Amino acid sequence: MIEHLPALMIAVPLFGAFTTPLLKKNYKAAAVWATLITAVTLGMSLLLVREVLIREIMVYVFGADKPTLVLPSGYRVPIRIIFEVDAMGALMALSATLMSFIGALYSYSHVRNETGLEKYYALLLLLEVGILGMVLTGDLFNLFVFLEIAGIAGSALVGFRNYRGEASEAGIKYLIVSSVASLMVLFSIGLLYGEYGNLNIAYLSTQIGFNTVDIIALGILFTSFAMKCGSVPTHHWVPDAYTEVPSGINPTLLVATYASLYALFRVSFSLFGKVSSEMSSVGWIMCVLGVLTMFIGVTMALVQKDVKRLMSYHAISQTGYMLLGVGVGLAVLNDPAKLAAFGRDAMAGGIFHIINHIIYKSLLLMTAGALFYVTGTRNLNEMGGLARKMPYTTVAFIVGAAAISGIPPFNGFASKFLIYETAYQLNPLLAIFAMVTSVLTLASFVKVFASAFLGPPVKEYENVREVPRSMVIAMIILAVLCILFGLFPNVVLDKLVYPAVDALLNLSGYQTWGGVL
Amino acid sequence: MNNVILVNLPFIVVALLLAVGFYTIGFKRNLIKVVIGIEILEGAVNLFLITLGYVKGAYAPIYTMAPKEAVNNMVLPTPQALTLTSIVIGVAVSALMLAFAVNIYEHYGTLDVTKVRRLKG
Amino acid sequence: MTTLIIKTTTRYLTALILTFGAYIILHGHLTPGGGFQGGAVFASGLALLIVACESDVIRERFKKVPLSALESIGALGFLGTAALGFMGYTFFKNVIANSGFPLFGGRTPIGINPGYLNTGGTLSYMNIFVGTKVLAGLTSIILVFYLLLEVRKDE
Amino acid sequence: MRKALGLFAFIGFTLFLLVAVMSLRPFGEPVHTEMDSYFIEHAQAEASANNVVTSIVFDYRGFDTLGEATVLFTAVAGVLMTLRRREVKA
Repeated sequence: MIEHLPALMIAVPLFGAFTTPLLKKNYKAAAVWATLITAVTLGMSLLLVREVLIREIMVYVFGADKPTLVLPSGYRVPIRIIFEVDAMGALMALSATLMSFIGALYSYSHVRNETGLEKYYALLLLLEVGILGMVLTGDLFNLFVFLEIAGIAGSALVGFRNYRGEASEAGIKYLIVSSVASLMVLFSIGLLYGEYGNLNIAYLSTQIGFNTVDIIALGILFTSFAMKCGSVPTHHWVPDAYTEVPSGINPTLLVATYASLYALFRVSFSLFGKVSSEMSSVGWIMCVLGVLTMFIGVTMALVQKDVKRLMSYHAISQTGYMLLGVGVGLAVLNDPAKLAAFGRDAMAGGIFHIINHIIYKSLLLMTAGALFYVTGTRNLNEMGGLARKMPYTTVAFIVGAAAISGIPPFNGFASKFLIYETAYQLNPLLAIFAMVTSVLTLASFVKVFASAFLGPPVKEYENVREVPRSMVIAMIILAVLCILFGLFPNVVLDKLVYPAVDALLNLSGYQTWGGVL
Repeated sequence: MNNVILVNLPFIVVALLLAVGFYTIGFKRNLIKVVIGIEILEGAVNLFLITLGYVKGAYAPIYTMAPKEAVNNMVLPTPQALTLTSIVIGVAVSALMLAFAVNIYEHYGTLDVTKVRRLKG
Repeated sequence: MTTLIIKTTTRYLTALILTFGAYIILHGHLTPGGGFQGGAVFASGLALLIVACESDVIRERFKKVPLSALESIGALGFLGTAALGFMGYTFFKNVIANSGFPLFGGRTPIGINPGYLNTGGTLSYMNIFVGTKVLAGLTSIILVFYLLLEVRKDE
Repeated sequence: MRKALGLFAFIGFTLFLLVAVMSLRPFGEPVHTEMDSYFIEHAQAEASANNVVTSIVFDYRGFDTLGEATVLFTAVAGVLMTLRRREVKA
């Protein structure tokens, strides 16, 4: 049964999503059912990670006689949809399932007073399905379909609070951005199909010769995925969407954003990996985009009054670190000496930062949701003195803020340090910008802490109490993960991150479907 | 040159349609018109996929009651299947966008994107 | 919108449109069409029915139709048919095709043929499930927009 | 100023798109058809369908169709959720 795992990763949450709307009468049952399904999926993704670490690449061919029958007998080209799971995809799948579980747990209390909850949980599961499909697939058109699922489910959830006009506004903004981006992805898939007559990423990567059509397709793919992961020229949808979405969805929506980043990496390293010498300029573009993203994000964050909006701008700025880290790796891809010296470590920093950022930013956004839950406002100027009233939330916030600012014993430090060190070796200027951003981040979070948790207690909030148990548990799990990842970064790096980096760099393994040929 | 344009006319129409779609999204202020712009993009991409599958002088890829010449002379079927998928996705996206537009009109009383901007900064 | 012309046309056309939709769904593996297209035709017939009646009548009539459940059932059936492949093969393996199974399991002759309905294997089952799902989904979208319009008119 | 800049970018993008489609292979003469000819040759034997497109939609690329059905399901859930009766939190 273990060889069917990649297909079950999609089928099980999909089954959950299709059955959840039937529980219309009883929202509690829907919540419990969704939590159960996400927990089962989390267990399966742990199994998947273990399996992938042993086999390096897991291949699943849909509709063939055997799961590993990539090519039909006597044929040179793959014809069916193939799931190709390597360590990078498994890592993203693990974060997606973990964050969906945390989000479902947190939502149980957070949105219990709202209506339409059976749809909410169904859409949460569908968002998870979309991300899982994007990170596991080895087929370009399949990637497009799951990109659309994630985009539609995400934007519907952004507009969940339909009694607020801002929510619908943020929702349609996100939907317009994601549908334009995915239509352009489809256009470039069409270009590649017209040129090479196939849709399989691994097969296409052996054929690509970097003529005009390929360059144009690469440009459109790069722009579209950068647009969807909130990189700088088109980052305007990020703060709106993250602010308006219910906090229980924030973790999953973050992973959805980074699934686009994953697709960007997959396009750069696998689809166009054969032409690595031309890709170094793309790597430089990625580095510069990363620096711009982190700097503009953090400067916009400094002036915000709304606590969730402030954190959303920090999410933009942290995306810059990931682009920088992986961009450094891409820039030296065709130079084995430099790649071994610092390129591989830079990529490890960038990818490790994805996980770390997903964990601590979810934690922070969830504490912001907790503040909203008890006070009913997100304006920092109206809060104050909540530290005494909400001890668990305060501790969770401190852990998250320390992690995002890169203070040593927490997980943000481990990945940021790797990025500084390696970016310095490519160009010192890049590292300096990254460090300045980090200092500004710290300043901004000190401000939040002072105005929300410290200071004189505000009269209206005299009777507030700690948030309900399920929200506390969800936050504590993430806080513990923050500390564990910070204390033992080497374990995570060796077990999860370096295999993922090697999987991205191992093009020949990807092209032969893990050697099943 | 003239010949190249005439032969590739479907592809050029696709490019122009894409341009029209982007113009509508970028320069129109009414939200419904923006939705129409996305629909135009959708149509352009679907048209592109279908034109990729065309083979000169070939028949539809269906064996039921087909003429004798159709055997081994059929247009490429994959783009048609992809287009089918993409059409349904387009319907889904536009339905959701119109639902959001209804909600926005309820709250703000207008569909002008320059006036519907509470979320700023 | 409920003029005499629309009402009379609807009375004669709806049955034809619904039959045509069912035909397209059932013959998806033989002629142009399939579950999605047939479901859309079927839903357009129902849409004609919706716009031709007063909203109170529509509300009363569709209260008993479990559209949401129908959609879930269609989707689950599709998923279940695909999961049949887990029995020894892979997800989405067409296990019924050419197997001699009494319903849709007949053997398709190779080459040009007049088309036999009892073929297609899981394809035909999937067509039916997807058709159900699409007609329920599109009808509920149309219904919710239409009822919204009527509510606005009252206020 | 801003509008002029936008117009300039728009014209540039249009030219880019024209270059993209002009550099593609000529219309109606596909070069690599290995995948599609496999479908045309084997659809009747493997998928038991006279309609090759249906055999691709539900068999060879059936998983895409599951995704497509899911997209429609998602959109219906989203529309019903967005237009549900508005109730401000109690």
